[in-house]
Amino acid sequence: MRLEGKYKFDASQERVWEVLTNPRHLEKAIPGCERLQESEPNKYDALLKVGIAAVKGTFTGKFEVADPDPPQQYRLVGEGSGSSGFVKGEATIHLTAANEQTLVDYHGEMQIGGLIAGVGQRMLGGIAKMMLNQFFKRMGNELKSSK
Amino acid sequence: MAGRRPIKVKVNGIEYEGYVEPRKLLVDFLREDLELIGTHTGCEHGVCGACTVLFNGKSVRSCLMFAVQADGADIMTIEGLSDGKTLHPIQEAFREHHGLQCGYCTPGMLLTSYELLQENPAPTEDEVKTAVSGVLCRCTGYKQIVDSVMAAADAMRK
Amino acid sequence: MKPCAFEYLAPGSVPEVMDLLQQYGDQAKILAGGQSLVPIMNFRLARPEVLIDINGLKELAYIREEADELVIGALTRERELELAPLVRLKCPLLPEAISHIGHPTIRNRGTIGGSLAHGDPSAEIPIAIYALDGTIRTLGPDGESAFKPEEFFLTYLTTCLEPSQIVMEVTVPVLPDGTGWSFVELSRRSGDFAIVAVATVLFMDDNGACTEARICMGGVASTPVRAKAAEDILSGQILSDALVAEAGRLAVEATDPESDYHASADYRRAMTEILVRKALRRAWEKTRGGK
Amino acid sequence: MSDREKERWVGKRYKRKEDLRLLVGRGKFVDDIKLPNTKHAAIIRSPYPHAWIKAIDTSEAEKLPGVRGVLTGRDVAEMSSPFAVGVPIPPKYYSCAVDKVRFVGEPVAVVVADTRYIAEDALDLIKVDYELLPVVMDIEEAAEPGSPVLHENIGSNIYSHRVMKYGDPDRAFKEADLVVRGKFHFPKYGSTPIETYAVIASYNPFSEEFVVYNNYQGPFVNHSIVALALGVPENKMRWIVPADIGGGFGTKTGMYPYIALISLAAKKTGMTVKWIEDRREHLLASASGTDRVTYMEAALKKDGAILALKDKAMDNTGGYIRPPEPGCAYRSTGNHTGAYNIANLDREIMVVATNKSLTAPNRGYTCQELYFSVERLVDMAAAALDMDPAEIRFKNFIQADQFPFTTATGGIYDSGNYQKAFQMALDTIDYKKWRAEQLKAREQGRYIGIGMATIVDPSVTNISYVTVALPPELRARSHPKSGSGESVTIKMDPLGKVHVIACTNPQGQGHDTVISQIVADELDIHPEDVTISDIVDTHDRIYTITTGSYSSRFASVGVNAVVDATRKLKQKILQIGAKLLAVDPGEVELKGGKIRVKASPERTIAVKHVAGTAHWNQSALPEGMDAGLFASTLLSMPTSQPPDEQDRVDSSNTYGFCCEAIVLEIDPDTCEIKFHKWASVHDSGVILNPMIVEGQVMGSIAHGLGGSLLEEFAYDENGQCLTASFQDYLCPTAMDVPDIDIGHVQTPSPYTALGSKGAGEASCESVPAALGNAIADALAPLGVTINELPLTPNKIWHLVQEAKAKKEQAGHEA
Repeated sequence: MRLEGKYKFDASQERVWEVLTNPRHLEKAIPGCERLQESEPNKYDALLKVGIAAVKGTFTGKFEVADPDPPQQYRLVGEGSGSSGFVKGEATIHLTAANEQTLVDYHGEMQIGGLIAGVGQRMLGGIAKMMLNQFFKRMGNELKSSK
Repeated sequence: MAGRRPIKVKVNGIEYEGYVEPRKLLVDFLREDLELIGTHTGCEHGVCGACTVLFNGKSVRSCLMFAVQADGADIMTIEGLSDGKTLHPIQEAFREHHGLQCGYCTPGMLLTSYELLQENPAPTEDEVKTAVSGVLCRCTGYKQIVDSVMAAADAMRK
Repeated sequence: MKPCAFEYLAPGSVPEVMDLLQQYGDQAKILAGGQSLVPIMNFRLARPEVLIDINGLKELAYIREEADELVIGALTRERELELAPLVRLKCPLLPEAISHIGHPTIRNRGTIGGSLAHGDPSAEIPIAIYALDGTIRTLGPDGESAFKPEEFFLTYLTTCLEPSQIVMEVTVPVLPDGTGWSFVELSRRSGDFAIVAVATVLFMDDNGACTEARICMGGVASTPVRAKAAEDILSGQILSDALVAEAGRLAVEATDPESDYHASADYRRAMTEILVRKALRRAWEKTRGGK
Repeated sequence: MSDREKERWVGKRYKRKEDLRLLVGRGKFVDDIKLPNTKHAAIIRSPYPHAWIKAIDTSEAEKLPGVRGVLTGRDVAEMSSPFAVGVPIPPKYYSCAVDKVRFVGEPVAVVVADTRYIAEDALDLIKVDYELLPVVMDIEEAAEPGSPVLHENIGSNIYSHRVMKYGDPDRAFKEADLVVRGKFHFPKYGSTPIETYAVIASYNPFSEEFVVYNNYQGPFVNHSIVALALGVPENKMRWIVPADIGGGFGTKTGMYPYIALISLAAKKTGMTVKWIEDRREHLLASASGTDRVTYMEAALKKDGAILALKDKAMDNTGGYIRPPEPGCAYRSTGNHTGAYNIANLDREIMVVATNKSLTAPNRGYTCQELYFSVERLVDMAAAALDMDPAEIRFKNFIQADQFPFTTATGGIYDSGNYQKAFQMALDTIDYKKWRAEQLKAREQGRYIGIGMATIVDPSVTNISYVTVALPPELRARSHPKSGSGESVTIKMDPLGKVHVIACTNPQGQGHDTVISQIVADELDIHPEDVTISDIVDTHDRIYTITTGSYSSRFASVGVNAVVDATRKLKQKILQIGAKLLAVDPGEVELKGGKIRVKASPERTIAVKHVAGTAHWNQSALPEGMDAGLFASTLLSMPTSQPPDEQDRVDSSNTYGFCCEAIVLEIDPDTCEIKFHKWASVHDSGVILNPMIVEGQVMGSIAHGLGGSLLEEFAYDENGQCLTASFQDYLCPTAMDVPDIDIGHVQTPSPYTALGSKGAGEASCESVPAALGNAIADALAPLGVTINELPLTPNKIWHLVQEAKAKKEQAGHEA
């Protein structure tokens, strides 16, 4: 599944970079994230409880902020698995300043597998997109509240 | 772990009492606890219709109900369609028109047809197709099933 | 494919339901018709710890006419709504929409409240209720609330219902005589989830002009959506083929479809235009006395 | 003899015996069997398409109350050996992944518990640590060097590769006026019977014997293969298949790995273990037909005569290959040139591995793949020559006076009248009228299409064809294989009633009924006086390696066996009767329940008296005759011979004919399909029970239609199966199958006792081609290429958009 999109933040590029790569903010912004622990620099173990309606799954996984080139670009590499399946993905996240704002665009690939892929293909694409939007929205809130 | 619950249910006119774990699907209860093996399991997600039974007179997927929900209910399964001596006219029509091959979907087909003919004693062919489209059959290609139900409707009106 | 263990509770009254929901929060799920919930429990995608079975609450199953509204209890079965003479007479769009849900056997169990609470963006009842501008009445610890469909459906399988709230009833305005309506659906097989479904309602004045048009589309976004721009160009107009065609085109702008295995986003967009036109023509026909 | 004719039961719409149990809920399926002390198995399956298994931790699962044991790949590797398969380098295919998984859904471990519910709870507690590997999903990519290799011991993803020439195709292509080419992609779909796989296994460690109830489609070759894999002699691997199987269609020949797996679970836990495959398991990991990429060329003369075919076919058997594969690639050998008199064929075959689920024969067993290419290409040739697609078929048909006809590849077509049958189909749809309608419709922007396919339907495979997978020199090193045997025992009780013991193992084809009709005719009794036991029990049935219900064997070899055994019994009855009447056996006949002297019909003795004598007064029997009254037969078809050195083989023993003629219309907006006319004409020889044949034909049409328009095991590029529920794997419903006019031509087969042949698979083979041709014909004005299935509205719409865009661009450029 291809992931692609843009999001605009009302903050400077440095601020956005700081928040986007900060585990404290990540923990709050990642939908369903219950726990996030740095295992080594830029690498994190995560526990996610993701629920859409009655479908709830616990995922354990790890992700990495790879090849950071502050404040312009990094790769987000992650994977997680639980009883309802697994998610694995990688995206390049690019930041550019646009006047007072910062434009974040991302593109990457995500694999969803196991039970949810086999019996839930109908809504997977939409739900993945929705969760990404949720993530960026919450990041926007983090930016505001941590000013 | 949730405990077993008592249930009382009437199936094909006979009262049964038993204890079931709440998660036990109605189809498993019928087959395992009551040994009414005429009801078949085909998909366990409500698509194939093989497990169709009549629940208080209405067709339901017995894989999408829990046995506990049947407490106090009146259920009819394939075993209850005939009087025990002669075939019900629907069964007779299915035999006459070769409305079954392997027989696995047949309980669902018969009970679905039975409900249809109760509600609509003179259906059109399209109405029959619509009604039985909720039960999958991999053997017949459906033509002879539709013929059977049409013939059964005729026979039951007479 | 057997469900995980759960605690089963079958309360005998609405207040009891409220108490249980307060007690168990989001560990609990309401079991109504179960036609969406039980399959995902069997797949073990859903693993509720507690099931609150409301099927015993007969007081939630009713269809009444009050003033200019149909008032429908949440536990009313889809099949009952489909066949009820009152509904067929006063709000024929609803039975027509319901006839596209699964198969009669599924509709024997499925409930109107369950379908709304499930919030599937391809499901027929939400699309119809939105087109009919119905109201969804809920009950929670803070009392009753009423939501319009545009407030109620948030995104995929997500409504504004809190875990402690339940849908109590739905009201839909009775359609005045001469109102045009339609429900059209495109799916892989009959009974399958809609690739695109469209419900329309056209209110007409005595001069044959359209006073208000409602076009609601399913399967093309994260919730059912209204084609506002298309509705606007029809309102206040004498309908014409050109207007209907234009409405179809505009309707696509309100969609944000995803691709899945069965249909690409492009196909869904193209079909939106075609189905909206078809649905409008059908509704328009009815305003002119067509069947 | 008019009385006699009236009394004939064969050919009548005789109502089925089976129905009296199936209609009332008294069928006997495997899941209906309750044995003492039975525990239930659930299988944990790989969510990954390709990965090393680094570790499996079952300790938490084993602690769960109610769990009786867990079997992992390590146990399986210790307790069994890989399944044998007839390819040069067999992959190490066990019933459970050992160190690596190769498709999503592959079994990784089995839990045995008191209930299925608990067993599934335990699956959640098993932790498997995987190391992911790159996947290969595309057939052609899989065959390329450098693609991820699934089986290290093979070293590439090619299981089987052969190049074969029949006649002189090179010369034919040189002499051709025209060569047409196409590339075709046939999808992966399966028949998904409504009853899934079911196994109940037990093991007695003292007698070292397995007893396994299952719904496999016969003992077939796989009984031997499972016994070999489990390291027991075949007589200690007892298989019992009850009277009823809820649909098979070939899919259930793919279940034997589970027979092995559950047997091992029983052996390890010491319990009787029941496993009922659930629908998700079935869709992920049971068996499908083969998906195939074909490059095909035809060499033609200007007049439409097809001189030669060149066929490069690449079959995908998924993560492993297992018997009867690589039959997929070789099964059609004898009928590879279809209904046409084509003397030359150039064949290249490749069977490859990808990270998809595994295959098995699927109703039609790769004839649908073959004919989709052949029949599309014939239509393309007609278009290139500006010929009518019906005309080019008539031009190339084998003529009615040429039977028995030996094909370039060694098939011996027993009988047929293809012209007559095809003409019947065209007349039924009013072909000329619809061609005229089509022209008018095109002017109005409507897409009407007329599609046809004319195919030869092989039945009763000759087991030897699989050995074509080995080149002649390798083949010569092993024992030759051949045959298609079937057995029947018939006995008469002391009161003259008849019981037939068969091992044809039906899945709804009504064998009990037809057997009773045949026996009734032969013995001049009523079918009600015949009872039948048609099950598999490897201990108490007589069978061979070929026994089972697959490749539409019953109406040919099954009937031969029934007739042969019955006639033997009749001979005995006549002999005893003659002795009791004190005449020579040649002087008596059997009629109306009596043996009578032909010359003086008043001298009779009741059959019942003869039967009584055989049982009660054995000393009165003719000298040398066995006591009692029974006869047995186990016979093969005489044409079942091993392949020759040129790889020619009569891969099946009878060959029916089938043609479809379809008129459909594609909605220009939604690209949905509506049918106007559909004629399906069949020649399956003499019809034994028209009602049953009609049911078989309708069923096979529905399967063909499903595979063409609805069904597909779809995978994403990462190897995930997207169709693991019936909400996404779409079987046709009653509303999807249109009205169809079925017609019959009956040219009796000279090789079968009653002139009958198989009837259950033909339309599976022809419908995909005919629908492809009809859709291509409908969209011909747009220049749309149809070379793949399933043709969903979404797919057709995209093809139309592409074609329109291309046209527009060409218009701009011009």
